[in-house]
Amino acid sequence: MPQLSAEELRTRMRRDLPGAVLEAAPLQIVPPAHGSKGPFVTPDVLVEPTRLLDAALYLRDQVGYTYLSDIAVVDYLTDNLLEVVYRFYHLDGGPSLALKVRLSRENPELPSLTPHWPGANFHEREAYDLYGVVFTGHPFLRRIYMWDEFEGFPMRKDFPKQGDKYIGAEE
Amino acid sequence: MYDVINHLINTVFGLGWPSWAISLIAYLLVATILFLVAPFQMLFLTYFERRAIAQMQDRIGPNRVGPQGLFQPVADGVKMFTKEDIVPDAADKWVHLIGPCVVVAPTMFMFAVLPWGPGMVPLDMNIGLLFFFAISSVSAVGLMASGWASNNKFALLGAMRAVAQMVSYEIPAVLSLLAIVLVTGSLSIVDLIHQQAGLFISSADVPGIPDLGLGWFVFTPVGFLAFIAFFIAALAEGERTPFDIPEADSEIVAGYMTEYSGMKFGLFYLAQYVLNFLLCAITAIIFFGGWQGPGVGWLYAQAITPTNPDGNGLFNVLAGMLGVFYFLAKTYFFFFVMVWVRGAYARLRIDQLMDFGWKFLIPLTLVNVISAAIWVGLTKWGAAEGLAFVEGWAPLMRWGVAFVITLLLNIAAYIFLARVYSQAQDERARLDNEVLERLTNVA
Amino acid sequence: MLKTEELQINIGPQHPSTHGVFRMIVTVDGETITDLKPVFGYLHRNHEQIAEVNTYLQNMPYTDRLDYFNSMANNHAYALAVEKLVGIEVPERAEYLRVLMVELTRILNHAGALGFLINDMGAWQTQLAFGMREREKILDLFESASGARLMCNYFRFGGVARDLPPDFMPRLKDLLIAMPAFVDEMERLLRENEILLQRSENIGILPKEVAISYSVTGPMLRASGVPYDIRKAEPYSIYDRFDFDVPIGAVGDVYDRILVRIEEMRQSKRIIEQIIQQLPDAQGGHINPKARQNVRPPAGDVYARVETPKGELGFYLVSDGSLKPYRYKVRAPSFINLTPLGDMCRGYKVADVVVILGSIDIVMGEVDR
Amino acid sequence: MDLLIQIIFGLLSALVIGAAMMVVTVRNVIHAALWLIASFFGVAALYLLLEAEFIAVVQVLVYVGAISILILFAIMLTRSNEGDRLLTKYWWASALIALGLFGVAFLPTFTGTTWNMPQPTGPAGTPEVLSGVEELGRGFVSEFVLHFEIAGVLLTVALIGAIVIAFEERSRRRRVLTLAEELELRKRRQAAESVD
Amino acid sequence: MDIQRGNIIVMDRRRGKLRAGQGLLQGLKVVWDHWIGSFRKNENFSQIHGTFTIEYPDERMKLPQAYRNMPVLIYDDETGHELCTACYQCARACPPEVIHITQAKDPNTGKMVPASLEFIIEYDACMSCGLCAEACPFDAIKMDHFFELATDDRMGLLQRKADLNRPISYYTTIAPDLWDEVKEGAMKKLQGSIKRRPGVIGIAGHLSDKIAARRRELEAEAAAAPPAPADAAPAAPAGKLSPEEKAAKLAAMRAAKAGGAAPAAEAPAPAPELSPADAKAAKLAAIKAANAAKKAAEASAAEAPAAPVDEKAAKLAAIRAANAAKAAAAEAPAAPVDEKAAKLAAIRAANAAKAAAAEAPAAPVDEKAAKLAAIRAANAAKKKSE
Repeated sequence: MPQLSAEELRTRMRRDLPGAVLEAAPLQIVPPAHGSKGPFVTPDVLVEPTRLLDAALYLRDQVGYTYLSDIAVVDYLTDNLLEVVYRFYHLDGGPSLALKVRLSRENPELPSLTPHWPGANFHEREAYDLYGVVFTGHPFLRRIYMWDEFEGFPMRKDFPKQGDKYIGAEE
Repeated sequence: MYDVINHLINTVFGLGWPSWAISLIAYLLVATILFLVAPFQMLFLTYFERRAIAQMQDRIGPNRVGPQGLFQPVADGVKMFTKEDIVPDAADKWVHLIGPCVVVAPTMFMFAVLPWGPGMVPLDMNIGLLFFFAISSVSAVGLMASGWASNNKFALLGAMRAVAQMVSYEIPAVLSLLAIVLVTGSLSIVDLIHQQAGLFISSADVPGIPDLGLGWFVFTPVGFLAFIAFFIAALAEGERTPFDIPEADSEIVAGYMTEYSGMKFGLFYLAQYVLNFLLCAITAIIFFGGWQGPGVGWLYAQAITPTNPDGNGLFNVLAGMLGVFYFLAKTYFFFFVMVWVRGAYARLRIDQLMDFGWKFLIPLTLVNVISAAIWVGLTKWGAAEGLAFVEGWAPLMRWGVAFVITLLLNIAAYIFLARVYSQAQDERARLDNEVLERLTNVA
Repeated sequence: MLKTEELQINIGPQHPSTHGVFRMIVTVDGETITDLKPVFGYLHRNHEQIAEVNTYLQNMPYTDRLDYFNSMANNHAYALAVEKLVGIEVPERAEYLRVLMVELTRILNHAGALGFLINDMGAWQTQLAFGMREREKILDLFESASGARLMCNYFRFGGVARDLPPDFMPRLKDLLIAMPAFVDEMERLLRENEILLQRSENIGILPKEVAISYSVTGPMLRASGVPYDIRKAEPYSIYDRFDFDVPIGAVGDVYDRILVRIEEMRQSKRIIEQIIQQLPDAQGGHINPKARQNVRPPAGDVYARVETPKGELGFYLVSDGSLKPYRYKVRAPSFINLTPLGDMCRGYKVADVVVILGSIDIVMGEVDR
Repeated sequence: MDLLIQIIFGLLSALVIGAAMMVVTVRNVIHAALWLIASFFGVAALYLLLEAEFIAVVQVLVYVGAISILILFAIMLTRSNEGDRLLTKYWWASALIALGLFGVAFLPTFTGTTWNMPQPTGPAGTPEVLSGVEELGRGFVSEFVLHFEIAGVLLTVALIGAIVIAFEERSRRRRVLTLAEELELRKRRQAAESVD
Repeated sequence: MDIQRGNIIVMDRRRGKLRAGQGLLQGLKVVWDHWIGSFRKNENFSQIHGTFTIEYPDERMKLPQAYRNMPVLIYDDETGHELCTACYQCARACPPEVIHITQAKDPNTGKMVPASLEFIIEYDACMSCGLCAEACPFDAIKMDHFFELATDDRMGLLQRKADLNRPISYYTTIAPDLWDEVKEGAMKKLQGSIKRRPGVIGIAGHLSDKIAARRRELEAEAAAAPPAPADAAPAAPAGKLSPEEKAAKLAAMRAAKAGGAAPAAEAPAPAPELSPADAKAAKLAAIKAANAAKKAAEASAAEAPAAPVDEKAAKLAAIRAANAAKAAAAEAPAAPVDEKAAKLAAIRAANAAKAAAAEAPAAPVDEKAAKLAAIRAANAAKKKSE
């Protein structure tokens, strides 16, 4: 059962993929006005968005974490960025390794993993549908849950929770 | 029937009507009775099927309307009648209407040659069996018409499938009957039943054996294989599981019935269940002796006394009742088997269905026809047909040799075909080597 | 030569065998499928955003509604995630109760899934009725323990909602007497049946490498020949205490998926038997008395996953230190297992689509979320 | 009895002729085929009226059960432009020609037949012989063996011809590969390349 | 990968070499066994044969004690006091937020009292998760076993306190063990909150005998102790009356007056007698009353979580109006114009009664009365028109 910690991965990737790993800045999840609960530092490896594909393939081919389990997007509104979390597993078992990518909320764009992991297909479409992250190189990047004409990205924190053009503005 | 009515009108009432009027009345009366019997059969069969299949699934089934839910089909029928009759706008109105009628009518015709009991046959045709199957093939026209007229992809697809299936499975059905016809040398259904009197093997021709009415064809190797093949073909003709592909709800919603509602839909159901009843009945008649059974012949023998050569009334009636009982019991047993099969199996795919019919069932029945020829040759023919060597054998010996030969031949054919067929299924399966080789070489 | 045209047909959204509101745009060449695109979202209710406005405990009943066949397993995954985030200890007895419930869930799910699969092949509900019968027994047990049959809402942070009622164990033991008979019977109905073999053998093959690259999970992955079971690969709860085997398939077709599911029911029964043996010695009550239900976890993120009957169910939680999760992401097994549907169906007949879809065993509540 | 048969005969003839008229006049091809089936049925009923049961049943079995289905299948599988006006401007000319030809063909029959045929007084078993299956079978393999064989060969040839026309080599017929086959193909191609 | 405590088993796809129908026969055998077995009932969980069906309306499954369907409020049988103290814990725990509580106030001091004035649960949106019952520190909210809630009236699923109240004796019939576990603590806490409840606040509203008893008790206390506390508190907790409700009451009173009867506020109304001379006035009053009643009923259903007593008043007014109209119609030998007016009034009264019956989820008795009134009014109108 391989036990590779995020720290070890970071050092290995620094060695093998120079320039791909970024230093993770602490995140301020809620605005300080609401009573800050302290900054949040991620232990996972933060990757330069343009080098994501290299990092993922490195993880798959060099480290052996072949199984892409999950892609999650988190909207950090106060830090004005979107974080995409890629979670990989080794088929011999053991805990996961995560790659994180931070994007600007205005123009989130990432290389798609679908050509290499077809299983990323629906994950990426979901991320596009709900958060508006554009995956370049995705074969069929269309909305997956919402209808095609839907405007806006409903899971973003600044999406109006109440009242829109479908329900009506009063509520 | 003619005699009874003639007696009633001309003797009792003394009206002196001409004979054609009387026969017209007789025919109309019989026809009316049959037309009434058919829907009642259908009603009972639906109830029977629902109850039986529910019990196979550890349920109870309909038990609310009437005693034990007996009137459930009546309630369903009332519902059918009162439902709105919807004709799609794009449908061909007239053909849409004619379709179900053409499907139902042949099933009613088929009752004409069905013997219910000893002497109780509406029309004893000397080609009754052929008539039965000729008429049954007519309903394919109705299916086609209704599928086409509905103007719906699913309906047309379902109709095409239904017709293809019916036409394909008519061949094994008729071929398996052909074996029996070879043995009996007659196409008359009544004659067929009479030949199944006696004990165990009718053609054994062993003197001194009492008439137990058990000379059913199913007890011969030829008859058994024919029975298996025929029953499978009957399942396909009656669109029963595992061959209910024309109405496969998981693929093509309801097949040719998709665009029908109300009583037209009910007519399809009527036709289907009546056809199932008839198929079960014909199975019982051809392979299981129809109304033949222990006691019927004996009762008849009791009826005939020196003073009364035509037979005693009471014993005649008793024999008739016993015969009808045997017939219906056998028929319902086969319907139960149909339900049983429905309870146990999944459905085949359409190409697998065709494969099975053409590649397994038809060769099997062809072999069976050869077996039947051997059987007839050994047990019936003699020097006149070029089989002089059997002349010297005792009847029992001839019968025994025929039994063994046909049995071995049929078993060998069955195992051989089963192996070939399952190998073909396996080969076709995972990787298509031919295609792969071609494509590899192309590259 | 005979030529056929390519034709596009819609299967669904309202169709008897799409397991809910699900649409497949199928391109066929004659009867052979050249392309299939799944379309869904008809049941989308933005579950993840609902979760963001609820407190952590309030989300527990909502996880029931993801995969309504296996609410216990969903609860387990969510409880594990929150406990990991907050750092709550779970007493031993509670762990046993949890595993017991989840393994019962696995049996009931597979019983139902096999029944529905055979139904899609056109059987008239007999297998389904048998499966449902066993399922109802297990649901009776769930009802007596948790109060509800489907939406159990039984797990709490640090344990389970209440201890087993006194009549639970005798009934469970009765059930374990019936279970082998039921599984054997199911196998007799399914395993040698020629019709079923024709319909399932070599249909919808998903080769091993493809299965991995498609991130397929659960029985589907194992049927493709990958012995990856989270209970073994990354043992959570107390799964490292039980002996059980991991069944894998040789080919990866529908038939293998059936066989793997049948065998998993047997293995689950083995685990339950071990639980019954070990339960009386287990320490602690049904819940950690120190655990607060109205949790306020520290800022951070966590990913916890369990092996539900359908595959890997993961919860990715981000906390901002308040009472409500900042981000709540569900990694739903049905959703991801649907990804290879189009590729799996290519080259097969239209009638096979239904069977392949049935063999994936999806629940639309989880797919659409 | 005779009167009844006369009436039935009249009705049936009307049905046959009327249906046949509808076949050639109706616009929709499917409707025409259905009318044709009705006409076949009428003919079968006429046979039945003549107490030729076997022929009647065979008429139903072959024409109604098989040939008409064949026609319907053929129509549905070949989408033609339905509903075109089929009558030309000079339909009366073609009608005249057809009538003339029919007359020429019919004339010898008309003149050569004695219409006042006496009632058949032969042995009562005659129709039995005609429709008895056993006799029919014996006839096929003894007296009419040549006809029977020729018809059989002809049909077999037609069957083989149909298969030849419709046959396509299996490896060419399959255009869509399954996932497993694609994978296998990729492997084989790679193997072939590495050999080269 | 290597696996601890267990093996990897490759599923055996091997089957009989020859496929010749053995599997099919096996399947038939299984089904046959079930068919044979189905002639007896299945008794317990260890059997897989036998009929399992429970013929529902005739026989019912025994529900386990822990079964939870919809939340209900429980009250003490002896004193009639509700256990609920309006602490809002359940409302906070409720995931779909369907619990709405108004806390009672002491009418004299205006202070909050540990009792609920109104308690509403929207059954139509409730998801039966049972978190409210778990959250309740006073064991006042419990999960009911009654599950036949199907209705075509969705608004009827908005359950008020009067609909939610169940006695403890009822709860002990469905879940005796669960109650035994919490009984002591719950009763102790109840005694504590009873002490802080003035007057009849906190007693379940429909228990008029308990209220009366409590009131007598209080009167006795008041008689014993000179400074009388809030014994004059009305039976209904004093909510603020909306103008419509006031109008309804007024109209009802007017109608009653026109009828020449002076019914007591709480007692069931005696049949109003009407002299022909007063017919017109009665009609007018009836119309007005009907209108007002209608409005009041609408208002109460739509906006305010009104006290049940006010609804009753509205209904009462409607009934009275209907009676008046009937009387007028029956006795006044009036001109056609009057007839029309009478009919109109009758119809309106009927409508109002209907509206009241339909929109206000009321105790069955009240509904019946309203319906009766409506029917009577309709009959009267019919007679008149004939």
